[in-house]
Amino acid sequence: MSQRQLGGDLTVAGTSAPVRSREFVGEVVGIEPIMGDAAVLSVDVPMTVVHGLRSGRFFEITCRDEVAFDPLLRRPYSVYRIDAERGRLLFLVRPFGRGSAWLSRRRPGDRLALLGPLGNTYDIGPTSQNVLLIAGGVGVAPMVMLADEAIGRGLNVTFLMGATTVPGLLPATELPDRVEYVVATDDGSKGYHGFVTDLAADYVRWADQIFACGPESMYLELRTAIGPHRIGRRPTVQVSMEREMACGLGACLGCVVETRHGMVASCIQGPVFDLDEIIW
Amino acid sequence: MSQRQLGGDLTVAGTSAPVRSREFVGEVVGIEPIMGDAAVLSVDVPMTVVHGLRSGRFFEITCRDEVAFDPLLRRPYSVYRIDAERGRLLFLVRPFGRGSAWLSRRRPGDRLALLGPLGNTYDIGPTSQNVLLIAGGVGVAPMVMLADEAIGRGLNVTFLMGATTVPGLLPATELPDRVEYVVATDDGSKGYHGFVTDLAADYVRWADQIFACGPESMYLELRTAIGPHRIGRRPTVQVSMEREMACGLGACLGCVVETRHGMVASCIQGPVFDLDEIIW
Amino acid sequence: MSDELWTPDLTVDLAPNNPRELRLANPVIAASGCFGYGQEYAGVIDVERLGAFVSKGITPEPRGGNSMPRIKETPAGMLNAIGLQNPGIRGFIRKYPKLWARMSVPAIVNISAETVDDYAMMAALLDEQPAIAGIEINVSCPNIARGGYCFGWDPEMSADVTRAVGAATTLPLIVKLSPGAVDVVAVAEAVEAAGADAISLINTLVGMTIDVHRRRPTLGNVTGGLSGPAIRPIAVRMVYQVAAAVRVPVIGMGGIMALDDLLEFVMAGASAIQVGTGIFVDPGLPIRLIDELTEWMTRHGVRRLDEIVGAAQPAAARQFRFAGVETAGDSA
Amino acid sequence: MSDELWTPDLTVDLAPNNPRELRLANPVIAASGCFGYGQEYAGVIDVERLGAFVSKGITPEPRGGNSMPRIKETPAGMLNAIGLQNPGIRGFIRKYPKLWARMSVPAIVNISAETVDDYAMMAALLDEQPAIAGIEINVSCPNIARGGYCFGWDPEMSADVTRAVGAATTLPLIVKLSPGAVDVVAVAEAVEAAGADAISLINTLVGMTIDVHRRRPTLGNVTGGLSGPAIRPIAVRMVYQVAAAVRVPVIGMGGIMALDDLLEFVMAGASAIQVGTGIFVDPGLPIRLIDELTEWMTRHGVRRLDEIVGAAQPAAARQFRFAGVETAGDSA
Ligand SMILES: Cc1cc2nc3c(=O)[nH]c(=O)nc-3n(C[C@H](O)[C@H](O)[C@H](O)COP(=O)(O)OP(=O)(O)OC[C@H]3O[C@@H](n4cnc5c(N)ncnc54)[C@H](O)[C@@H]3O)c2cc1C
Ligand SMILES: Cc1cc2nc3c(=O)[nH]c(=O)nc-3n(C[C@H](O)[C@H](O)[C@H](O)COP(=O)(O)OP(=O)(O)OC[C@H]3O[C@@H](n4cnc5c(N)ncnc54)[C@H](O)[C@@H]3O)c2cc1C
Ligand SMILES: Cc1cc2nc3c(=O)[nH]c(=O)nc-3n(C[C@H](O)[C@H](O)[C@H](O)COP(=O)(O)O)c2cc1C
Ligand SMILES: Cc1cc2nc3c(=O)[nH]c(=O)nc-3n(C[C@H](O)[C@H](O)[C@H](O)COP(=O)(O)O)c2cc1C
Ligand code: FES
Ligand code: FES
Repeated sequence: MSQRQLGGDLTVAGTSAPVRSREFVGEVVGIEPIMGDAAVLSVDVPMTVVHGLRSGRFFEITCRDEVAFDPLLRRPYSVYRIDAERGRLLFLVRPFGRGSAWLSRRRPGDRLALLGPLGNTYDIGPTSQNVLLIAGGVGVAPMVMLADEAIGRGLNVTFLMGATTVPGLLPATELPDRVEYVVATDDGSKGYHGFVTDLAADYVRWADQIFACGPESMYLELRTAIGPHRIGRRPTVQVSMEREMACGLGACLGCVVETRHGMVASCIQGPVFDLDEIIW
Repeated sequence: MSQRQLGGDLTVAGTSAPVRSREFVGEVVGIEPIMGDAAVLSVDVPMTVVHGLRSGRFFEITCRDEVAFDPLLRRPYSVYRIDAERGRLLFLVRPFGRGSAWLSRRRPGDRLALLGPLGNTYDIGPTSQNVLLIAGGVGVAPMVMLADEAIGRGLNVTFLMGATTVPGLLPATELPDRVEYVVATDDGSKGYHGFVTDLAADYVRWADQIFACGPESMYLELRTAIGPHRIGRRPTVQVSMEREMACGLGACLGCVVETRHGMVASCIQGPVFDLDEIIW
Repeated sequence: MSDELWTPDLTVDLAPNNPRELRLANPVIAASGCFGYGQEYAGVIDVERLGAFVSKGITPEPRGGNSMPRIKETPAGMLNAIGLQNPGIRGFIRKYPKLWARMSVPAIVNISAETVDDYAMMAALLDEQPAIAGIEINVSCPNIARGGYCFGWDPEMSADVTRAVGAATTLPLIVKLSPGAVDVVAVAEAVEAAGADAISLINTLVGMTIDVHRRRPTLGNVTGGLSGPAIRPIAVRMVYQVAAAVRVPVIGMGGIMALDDLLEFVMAGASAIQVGTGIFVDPGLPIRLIDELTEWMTRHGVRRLDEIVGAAQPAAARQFRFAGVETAGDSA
Repeated sequence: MSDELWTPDLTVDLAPNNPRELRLANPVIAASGCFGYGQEYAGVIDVERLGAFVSKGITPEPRGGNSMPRIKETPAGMLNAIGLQNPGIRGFIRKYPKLWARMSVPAIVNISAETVDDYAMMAALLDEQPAIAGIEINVSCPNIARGGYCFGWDPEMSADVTRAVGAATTLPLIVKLSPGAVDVVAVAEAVEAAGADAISLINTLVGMTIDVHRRRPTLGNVTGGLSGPAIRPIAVRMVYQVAAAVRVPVIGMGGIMALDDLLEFVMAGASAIQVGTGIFVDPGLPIRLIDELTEWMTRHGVRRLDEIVGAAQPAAARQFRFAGVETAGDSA
C-alpha cells in the first residue's frame, strides 16, 4: 500500500504548487441531524483541500474552545462527502465522548481548526467491476464517499449497512440511486435480523473487492463469515482501523497497527489496511 | 461588619424556609453590548435567589463547557442589577481573559452554573442622606445596583465614573434619573480630564458615606485625594476588593485581604471592606 | 445477582487494625484545605451526608499564612500557596471540637509540623478531645532538623513521625503521602510498618507560574501546590502502586471531578477517596458522587465497595511494585 | 530603546563550553518523540525555520515498542507509552544522518539505554556521523545494573552516564532530566560537574488512567508519561530551581502552547525551549512562537534573548535553591 502513503500527496493534483500547509481553518456552514443522534457537519474550506480528495482520508479536528486546553488532542474524522464546487467538506459525527459532543454542538458561522487531509485511501483496483461495501454504525462515513467514487467509475455497488436499531441506519436517499442497499439491524427492527457481516457471505463470489468500515469486532466477524467462501486472498478486503491519535502525521507512533510488516502508524500507512495484513 | 457576613443569609427574607443550596443553574435570556467591549448578561434564576439581594454581593460562575476542565475555577461576578419580578440577574462582563471571554460569548438559551449569592454587601447607614458613589471601569457593576438602592431610599446620590476613554463610560441612561452623574476620562475625551478620584475631594464634606468599586490603585488614589478633607474617619468609605477566588465560601483562604483584624477571607468578610480597615 | 431487593453497602472502616475504628457511611471524604473546618459549606451542601471531612492543616502555633496572591489557576488545575493559615492547635481545640460534637459526620484533623516532637505534641492534645474521629498526618512539611528536607520524601523520616504520633494517641492515624518522594511505595511501606492505620495520597505537587508582564513569580510564595484534574493521572498511578504494596486501607485523591474518576481510584486500590479542588468548582460534587456511586453499584450488582477495590490490579499485585520503574513510561 | 532600526537577536549557543558549539538561529526546538526524525512535519510547517529539532529516542537495539493503546488523553494533557519504538542506533545511522545532511536546521539525537556502556557505545557511533549537531541524553531510563532504578532519579548515576558519553564523543551534550528525582537540582549540579554542555527539562511524569468499563489500566503498558499544559507549572518550577543552580544553558519544556508559556520558561531561566505535545495539537505553534517572540522582543525593546533569561529569578538566585523545600508549597 505504499503508493497510498502520505508523501505522494504533497503536490495537489492538477496543480504543480506544493501544499505549504495542511493546517487550516474551516467555517461551519450547516449541521443536520442524521442516523439518530448523529449529525452531518458541512464545513467550508480552501478549494485546494477538497481537490482530488478520496475516500478513507481523514482530518484531525480541534474539538474545544480556542482558549481552553481540554479536551487537548485533535480527533480524527473521515470525510463523509465532499462538495468540490463549493470547497466544502462534510463530516458525519456521532456524539460519543467529549470531543464529538463539542463538535455536534457547533453552529453555522463557527470556525474549526482542521489538519489534513491525512492518511491513505480506499483503493478500487483498475480491473474491479463488482464492489461490496460494508458499514457498521458511524463507520458509514467513508463508505458513502467510496460509493460515490465507485458509481462514478461505473461499477456495480452493493452496500451493506448494519446498526443496532432502525434510527441508526443511513437513509437510502444518502446513496447514489444505482447502489444496491441492504440493511441489517441487531434487533431485527428493519432488514436482516442480526449482524451485517452475516450478509456478506452471499457476495463473496460476486465481489472483486470488499471494503469495510466499522468497529474492530465487525472485521473479525467479517473474516469469519467470508473465510470459507474466499479463494486464497480473493476478494481482497480493505478495512479502516480506528486508533486514538495524537499527531496524525507519523511522528508520535501512538496509533500503530501491528501488521506483517511490523508496527506501522495508522495515520500515514493507514487508516485503510488490507484485512489479511493485520495481526489481530 | 460582622452583621453583613454570610451566616445571616441562610434563611431567605420573607420566608422561613432555609436555602438548601446556593448552587443552581441559570438560563441566559439576553446579552447586550455596553461600555465598549463589555456586555450585560441577563440570566433567569430561581426567584428565591433574587429575593432580598443587595449590592456588593456576587456569584461564582463556571466559565467553561460542561465537559471541559479548562479554565477550571469559577469566576466571581458582582450583581449589576436585578429584575426581582422576573427572577433575573444582570451581570456586566468585560472580556479580559479566558473566563470572561467565554462568558461574553454566551447566547440566549445557554445555561450557566452559578454559586451564590456570596459575600457581604455595601451598607447604607440608617442616618445617611448624601452618598457618593465612585466607579472605575467595569467596577461600575455593584455601584449601579447601589444607586438603585439609594434612590429607592430617597437619598441624594452623586455618581462619579472614570474610564480610559469615552466608550468605557456607563451610559447615563443606565442610572436612575435623580442621580447626579459626573464622568472623567483619562484622555479627557469626555468630562473631567484625569482620574475620577480627583473629583472626589469636592464631595467629601457633603457626603455621609462614600462607596467605591474599581481597581486597587483607584482606592489608593482615593485615599490620598480625600484624606485632607476628611474629619477623622468621616465620611466612611466602603470599597470592594478584587481577589482571585477558588471556593467563594471561606474554605480555602486563597482570597484573603490583610486588615487590622488579620488575614480575612474576602469572599465572606468581603468583598466590601472599610477602606480604613485594610492594611495596604 | 438475584432478584431480591438490596441496596449496596457503601460503608468502609479505614482503621480496621485500630480498636477505635474509623467507620464511614460512604467512601467520599472532603479533603484537607478544601473544606475549611466543616462549617463553611453548610449553606450549600448537606455536610452530614459525607463519609467524613478533613480539617484544614493545623500547626503547633497559629499562622497568618503566606502573602498574596495565594492561588493561581493553571491548565485543568490550580496552584495554592496558602501557607497553612490556621489558629494553631490550641486555638483549634478551643473552637472546633465543640462545634463538631453537634455533627454526626466523622471529622478528621490534618496536622502539620516541622519537628517530630511537635507532631507528637499535637497528637497528644487531640487525643483528649471529643468529636475527633481520626488524625491525618501531613508529612509534606520541611523537617527543620534535616535542613528543611521534606519529611514525606524520606521513608525513615515519615516513619519517625508516624511512630511518634502513634505513641501519643490511640486515635486512628492516616498518613498522607507526598508525591515528591522518589519512591512513594517505600514511604508507604515504612509508615505502614510504623503503625499507620491508613494511607492517603496524593498531596499536591510543587509548581509555579510566572507573571510574564511583571517578570516575576505569580504567587507571593513563589512556589505552590498543584492540584485538580491535571494531576489525576499521577495520583492514580501512585495509588495503584501503593495499594499493591500495603495491606492497610488506601485513601486516594487528586483531581476527582466525576464518578468515573472516583471509580478509577477505587479500581486502582483505594478504599475511600477525598475530593479537594473539585469541591471549589462544583460544591455539589461530593454528595452527587455518593448518589451516583450507589446507583452505579446497584446497576452493576456490586453489593459492597470491597468487590471493586483494586479491580484494575493484576492478579499478582505485588509484582507490579516496580512496574513504574522498569517500564519507565516517562521516556516513552 | 533608541529610534534606530534594529531587529532582535534570537540566536543562542547551547554549548558555550564546547569547541563544536551548538548554535541555534532561535530558541525554539521540537522535542524528542514529538517530531519523529524531522521529516514527518515537512508537509505542514517549514522545518528549516526551527531553532533545532530532537529525534525520537534511539536505543542500542531496534525496538517494536509497547502494546496498544499507547496514548490516552488526560485533562489538559496526555499520557504516552510508546515504548521507544525505534530502528536502533545502527538502523538510525543508516537512514537519518544522510537525510539530515540535506537540511540546514540543527538536528539533535536523543539517546536512551539501560547501561552506562550502551550510552557510551551509542555516543561513539554518533560521533563519526555528519549532520548531527548534538546529543540529548535521556536519563529517564531504568538502570539494569541497579535493579531498574531510574538513572535520572540519582545524581551519581546521571553523572556516570554523562561522563561516559562525554568520553566517547566531542559532540555537544545535553542531559535531559527526569522530573521523578526527589531533588532535580542535585541531579543538575551532578551532570554539570560531569561535563554536560546544557541541561534540558522536564521529561514526562509517570501517570496512568484506568478504563472503568473494563476495570483495567487503559494503556497497554499500564503506566505512561504525562505531558502537555497540565504539567507546565511543575516544569516551570524545576527550570526556575535548576537555572538558579547551574551555569550551563538550561532548555525548558513541558506544556508550552503559546508565547506567554515560552516567556514563562525563559524568565524562569531557560535559554531555549522545546515544544512537544503542543506540536501535535497545533502544528503551526513552533513557527508562530518564533514570529511572536521576535515581535514581542521588538515591542519591548529586548535586543537579545539573554536580557530576559532568568528575569523572574530573585537577585540572589542561588539562595532560592531550597525554596521549594523550605516553603514546601505542597501542603499549603
Ligand atoms: C481514521 C478515523 C476516522 C474516524 N472517523 C469518524 C467519523 O467519520 N465519525 C465519527 O463520529 N467518528 C469518527 N472517528 C472516531 C473519532 O475520532 C472519535 O474517536 C469519536 O468521535 C469519539 O471522540 P470523543 O472525543 O467524543 O470521545 P472520547 O472522549 O475521546 O472517547 C472516550 C473513549 O471512547 C473510545 N471511543 C471513541 N469512539 C468510540 C466509538 N465510536 N465507540 C466506542 N468507543 C469509542 C475512545 O477509545 C476513548 O477512549 C474516526 C476515528 C479514526 C481513527
Ligand atoms: C467580588 C468580585 C466581583 C467581580 N465583579 C466583576 C464584574 O462585575 N464584572 C467583571 O467583568 N469582572 C468582575 N470581577 C472580575 C472577574 O471575576 C474576573 O477576574 C475577570 O472577568 C477576568 O477573568 P478572566 O477569566 O477573563 O481572566 P483570567 O484569565 O482569570 O485573568 C488573567 C489574569 O488577569 C488578572 N485580572 C483579572 N481581571 C482583571 C482586570 N479587570 N484588570 C486587570 N487584570 C485582571 C487576574 O488576576 C488574572 O491573573 C469581579 C471580581 C471579584 C473578586
Ligand atoms: C487550597 C488548598 C489547600 C490545601 N491545604 C492542605 C492542607 O492544609 N493539608 C493537606 O494535607 N493538604 C492540603 N491540600 C491538599 C489537598 O488536601 C489534596 O491533597 C490535593 O489538593 C489533591 O486533591 P484535589 O486535586 O482533589 O484537590 C490543599 C489543597 C488546596 C487546593
Ligand atoms: C508521544 C511522546 C513521545 C516522547 N518520546 C520521548 C523520547 O523518546 N525521548 C525523550 O527524551 N522524551 C520523549 N518525550 C518527552 C518529550 O520530549 C517532552 O519532554 C515532554 O513531552 C514534555 O514536553 P511537552 O509537554 O511539550 O510535550 C515524549 C513525549 C511524547 C508526548
Ligand atoms: S497519530 Fe502520531 S503517529 Fe499516528
Ligand atoms: S475564595 Fe476560598 S476563602 Fe475566599
